[in-house]
Amino acid sequence: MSQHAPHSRGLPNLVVTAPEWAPEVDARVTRVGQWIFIGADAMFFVAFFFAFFYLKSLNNDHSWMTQWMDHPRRNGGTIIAGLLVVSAALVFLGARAVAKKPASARMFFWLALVAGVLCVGFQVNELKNLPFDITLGGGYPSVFVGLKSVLMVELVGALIWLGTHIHQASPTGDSTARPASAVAFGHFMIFLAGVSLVSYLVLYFLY
Amino acid sequence: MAVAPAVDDGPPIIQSSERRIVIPTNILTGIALAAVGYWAGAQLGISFALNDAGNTEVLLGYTFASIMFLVGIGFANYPLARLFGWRVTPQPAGDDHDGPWRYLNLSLDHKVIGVQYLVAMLMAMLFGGIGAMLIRTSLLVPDPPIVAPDKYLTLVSMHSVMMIFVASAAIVGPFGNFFVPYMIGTNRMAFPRLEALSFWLVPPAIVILLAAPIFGGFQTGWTGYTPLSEQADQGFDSYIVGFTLIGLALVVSGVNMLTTIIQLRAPGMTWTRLPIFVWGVFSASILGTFAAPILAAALVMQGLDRTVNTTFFISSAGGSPYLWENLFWFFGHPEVYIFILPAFGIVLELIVHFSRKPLWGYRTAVVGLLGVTLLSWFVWQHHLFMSGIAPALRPFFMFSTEMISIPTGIVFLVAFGTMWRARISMTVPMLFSLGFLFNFLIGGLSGVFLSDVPSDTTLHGSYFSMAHFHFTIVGGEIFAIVAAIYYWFPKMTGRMLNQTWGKIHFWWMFIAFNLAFMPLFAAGLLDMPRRVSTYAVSLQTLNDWVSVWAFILFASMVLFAINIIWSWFFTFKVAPANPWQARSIEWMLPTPLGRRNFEKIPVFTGGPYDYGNPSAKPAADLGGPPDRGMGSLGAEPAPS
Amino acid sequence: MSRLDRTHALRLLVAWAVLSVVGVLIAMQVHLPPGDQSTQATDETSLLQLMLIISTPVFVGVVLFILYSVFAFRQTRGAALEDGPPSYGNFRLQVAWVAITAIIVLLLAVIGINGLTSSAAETNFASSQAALGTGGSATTSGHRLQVQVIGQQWWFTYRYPDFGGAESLHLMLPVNTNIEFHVTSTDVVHSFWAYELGVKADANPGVDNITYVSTVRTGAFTVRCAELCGIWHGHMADTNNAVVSQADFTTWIAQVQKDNSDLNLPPYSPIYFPHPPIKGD
Amino acid sequence: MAALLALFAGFATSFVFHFPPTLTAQPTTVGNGVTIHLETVAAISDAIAFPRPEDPHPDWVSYLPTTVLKVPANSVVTISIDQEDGASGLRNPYWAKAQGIIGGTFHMSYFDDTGAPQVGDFSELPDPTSLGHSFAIPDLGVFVPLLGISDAAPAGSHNEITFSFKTGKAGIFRWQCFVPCGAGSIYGNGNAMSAFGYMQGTLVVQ
Repeated sequence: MSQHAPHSRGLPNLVVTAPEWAPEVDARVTRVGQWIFIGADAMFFVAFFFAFFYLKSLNNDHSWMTQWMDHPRRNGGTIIAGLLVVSAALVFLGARAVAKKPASARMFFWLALVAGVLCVGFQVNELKNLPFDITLGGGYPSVFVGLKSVLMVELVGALIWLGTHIHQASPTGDSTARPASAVAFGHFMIFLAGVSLVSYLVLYFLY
Repeated sequence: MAVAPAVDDGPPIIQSSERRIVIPTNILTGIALAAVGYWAGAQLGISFALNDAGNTEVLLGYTFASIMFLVGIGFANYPLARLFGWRVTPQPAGDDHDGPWRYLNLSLDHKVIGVQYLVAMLMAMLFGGIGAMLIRTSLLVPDPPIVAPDKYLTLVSMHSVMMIFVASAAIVGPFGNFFVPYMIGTNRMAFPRLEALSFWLVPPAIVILLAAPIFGGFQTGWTGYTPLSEQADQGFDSYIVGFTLIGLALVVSGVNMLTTIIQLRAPGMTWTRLPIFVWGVFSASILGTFAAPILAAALVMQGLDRTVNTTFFISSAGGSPYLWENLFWFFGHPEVYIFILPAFGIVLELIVHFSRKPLWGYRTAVVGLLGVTLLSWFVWQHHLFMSGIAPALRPFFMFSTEMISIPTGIVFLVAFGTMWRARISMTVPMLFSLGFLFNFLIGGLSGVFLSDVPSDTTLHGSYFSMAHFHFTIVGGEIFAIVAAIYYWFPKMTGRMLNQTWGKIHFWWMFIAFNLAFMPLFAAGLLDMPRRVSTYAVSLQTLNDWVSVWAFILFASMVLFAINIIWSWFFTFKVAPANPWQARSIEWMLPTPLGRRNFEKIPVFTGGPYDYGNPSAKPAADLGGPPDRGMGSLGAEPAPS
Repeated sequence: MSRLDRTHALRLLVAWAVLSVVGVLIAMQVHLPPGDQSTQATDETSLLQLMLIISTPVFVGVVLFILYSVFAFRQTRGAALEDGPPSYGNFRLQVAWVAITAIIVLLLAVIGINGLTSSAAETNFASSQAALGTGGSATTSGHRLQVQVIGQQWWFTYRYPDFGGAESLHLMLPVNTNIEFHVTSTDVVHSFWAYELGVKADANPGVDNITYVSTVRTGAFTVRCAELCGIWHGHMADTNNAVVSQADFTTWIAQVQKDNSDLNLPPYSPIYFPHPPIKGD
Repeated sequence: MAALLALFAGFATSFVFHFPPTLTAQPTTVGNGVTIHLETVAAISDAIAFPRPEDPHPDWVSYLPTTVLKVPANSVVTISIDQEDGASGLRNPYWAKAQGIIGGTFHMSYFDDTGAPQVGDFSELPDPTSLGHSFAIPDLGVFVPLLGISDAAPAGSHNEITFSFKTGKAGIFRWQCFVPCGAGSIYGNGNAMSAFGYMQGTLVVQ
């Protein structure tokens, strides 16, 4: 055990870190880990899509959509899904640019953050004024609320994560040193956008 | 005690730029913040509850408490630093503290995490065991003047859920985290923060589960079937949050393990040289990573049903109990192979080292483990043969279930091939491994009885199936865990467990276990259903016999605990570096282990099991020149 | 394969053959439930018997091998540890083992599926219909005596749609009759388990779970709940049920109809969707 | 730390081994056999005959004073119940019929929909939705529906239901209410219905 970096003191330096990576190892680990994590998260949403089609096929007590007065409000859904797609695309562009042009990456990330926050806002609004009364039950309303809310929660988490990347994309940040993490985050955002597109299709067109 | 003693490298260098206010994060701040979090969540729930069932505040309280606990432990520091751009000073894996205190802090050292897991799991096992003792006490008499039936069902539920926690994390957690990096030759895990998270999610889960009685407990068993769970009081919210936390722990530890094993193998550690234990952890991690999210989603649905009045599982409002049964068992069946696959790995590993022969049919064994991993996704409805879900599919699930006995049989074949004409030394770990083979054989054969629909019609939901899975989990996995503790304890803690008491423990536990659980097959055949607080008077003798032997079994575990505590804290003789004279790499390292696993990344030059092969090179070359490609893993952190 | 291998293998084989024969002979003496009160029960008894007989040699073989190797392949005491012969596997042996296990598995599966498909055709159709909530086949399946089993916390009641939906606390069945159970629940998931009849079917709210039994012998039988259903799950058992002669059944059902005459029971339905008032909540 | 563990252990013990007190039947003043007086309330806090102030769940529906009843074997047990709770309605109208009691009828003084007091003997309640609770001992085949108090009845009044049944050999039998009158999801068999000592009990015959 020859020499040793300084022990951490003070709030910023309390952060416990492991030995530094060589960039190429970092890239490989992050890539593999990201795909495994996305796979696990996909299984999480698969359960909700299964619930959708299973309850729809059972239609117990003919209550799949009894509480349904008018059709789902597609406009709101379109805006939400579209904003998430835009945000994911911006993150992906930024992640690709982060190694060479951190400044433009920063801009992309900021725009993506704005789009994401808007998306969350619209989503909250949609959940606040549902076109049906959830307390009356029904299969479709249950899946609608469940799927939309878990997707929104994951998006909020992703936006906080995006915040870290915004800062790390600054010249002093280390995204330039660890572009792999930014790229991995980009892939995760694209995955979320994909889920939102599928749920958009399912919830607004296949009920 | 200290796994990795302090490395004396002079006082830490503190640069002036780093002299800032110190806000320590440790388990105390964690507990404090958890209390605050519970209060905040409960207030939020009270103000925003959509019904007055009282579940919203409890659920939010538990959730906030868990999150704030993690924040208090220190998991927020790194994200915050990244978010606000505080400088992140590199520091060797591990933390500032030495001695016991470092085990109560956030540590990214996989050795520390392994020991943390070991202790936590043993304590959880104690809680679950006490539950089992109370259950057997209540069953001493056929009618319930000892424990009221609702309390009895709460005991059953908490015992089962607690033991499921233990079973799903007690091998990959302690031994996987501790030894996989050594076995594949890396200084750290791929995602140490996720690894630490996978441990620190467990204590809140255990505490939240133990808190269930405060809200009246829950009577649903570990399956939590709806609509029975919809009737349960706030006690059931412990089930939801606790199980979700364990599910998350399975996912993050799985992501970390898989990535580590795929990407961080040292030079020469080819897939065909991977120790069989690592293969077991690998396959179990696959299942944990991709099955646990299903459970998490299903539990989210339960939570929504209880708080915002959705009706996922209420058949008179468009939901269906079948939805829960499908989702739960789609997770639940892979789950039981999460229990047993690493146990296979441990047992095969130990049988090799104590037979002093190469692992017979290594590739076949790997195929067997991966075969179980694959098949376990296609059998979940054998838990639902009687439920009326898609009866047309029952032949398929019957067949796929029985298919699993093929790869399981392979494991037995490999064990036998290894023991054939071997030089077996009957050490304590070997005894427990052979005990595993015996118990798991009975568990497996009784499983075949349950796999055919006609015979399952009589046995389903009876004590027969209960005895079956206790033979596979207690007689199987727990025996493997005990074997692994006896085997690896010297390397983990630097102390040898008392072997004489170990042998006594084995015979005591083995005999008591079989005498306690064998009669339960008979009880099941004599139409005694599971989870009953009462039973036919004619079965009292049998149940009393079972209870008495269950108490004796518990006593054997107490003996084990005493052995552990005594050998760990009250014997001061450092264990030899390689007490078993095994070939695998972890035994080539000194005891106690250094804080860094390897000064130079080892180059693996041979398999770990080349016993009796004169031409075989040692498993690894520890002193070799660091390979450039992977060497950067072992290089000192660049001072920033 | 060396001479030493052969001697060990020979000893093991002989011992295994002898002990297996003994074990099988013992296994054949074991009397297993659920008995012979219905054809289904008879099938299950014989299947359990068969499985016991098949698994005996496996059990004997494994235990024998463990004991033999523990004693025969022992490390010499006291001496320094020595290694065994380095054999890395035997491909043909592995293939053979897998083939044998596969054959046994196939055998078991065939037996099980065969036992299942005896009445499978309409069973599957019927209760897959029922699982969809339509309960379509409740009346379409020929001249079976239909009995509805209603699980509720914590008692089973039985309705006889062929007799005006008369409802009873106990289950009486005529002998030598094909019976079609329609199992459903009004609250949580129960499981209707007529032990001696070899019948078990989950009672789910909103589901008409159909199962069949053909009674062949008169006598009493026990009905239990086999799925955790709450505080009194263990007490949800009734021994006052019987398979009786046709004449006795006729008189009994007439009495039940008379007792029910002044009750205003709901019309018979394959499923009941409860909408009870919510109280204290 | 040790104190915390002790606290936890104490709580756990009191939780696990808590058992309601036993009520022994009194000899009847007229005729032979024994009698038991019970009260059913919508919330324990507004009990009249048997207040239970220290109960942890004052807002739960419950039988009072306790639900562990001790009666002699092979004798006639008369139970009179003050029914002060309103109607919850039956899920299975089959339970509107009285069973397993002496004479097949139970005596009831009650208030009709107009609030006028009435008295009579009944073998079943014509309107299944009018049930407040029920008293059932499944293993003895005893079942008695309890009419819910009419909304028009004067405040603080109760329906009084009296019935008798024979006990056989000694043993411990569960008894329960079959009207889903607890909370917890639309299935209404939550808290008081799934907790021992409220709408559930045992009949100790010895």
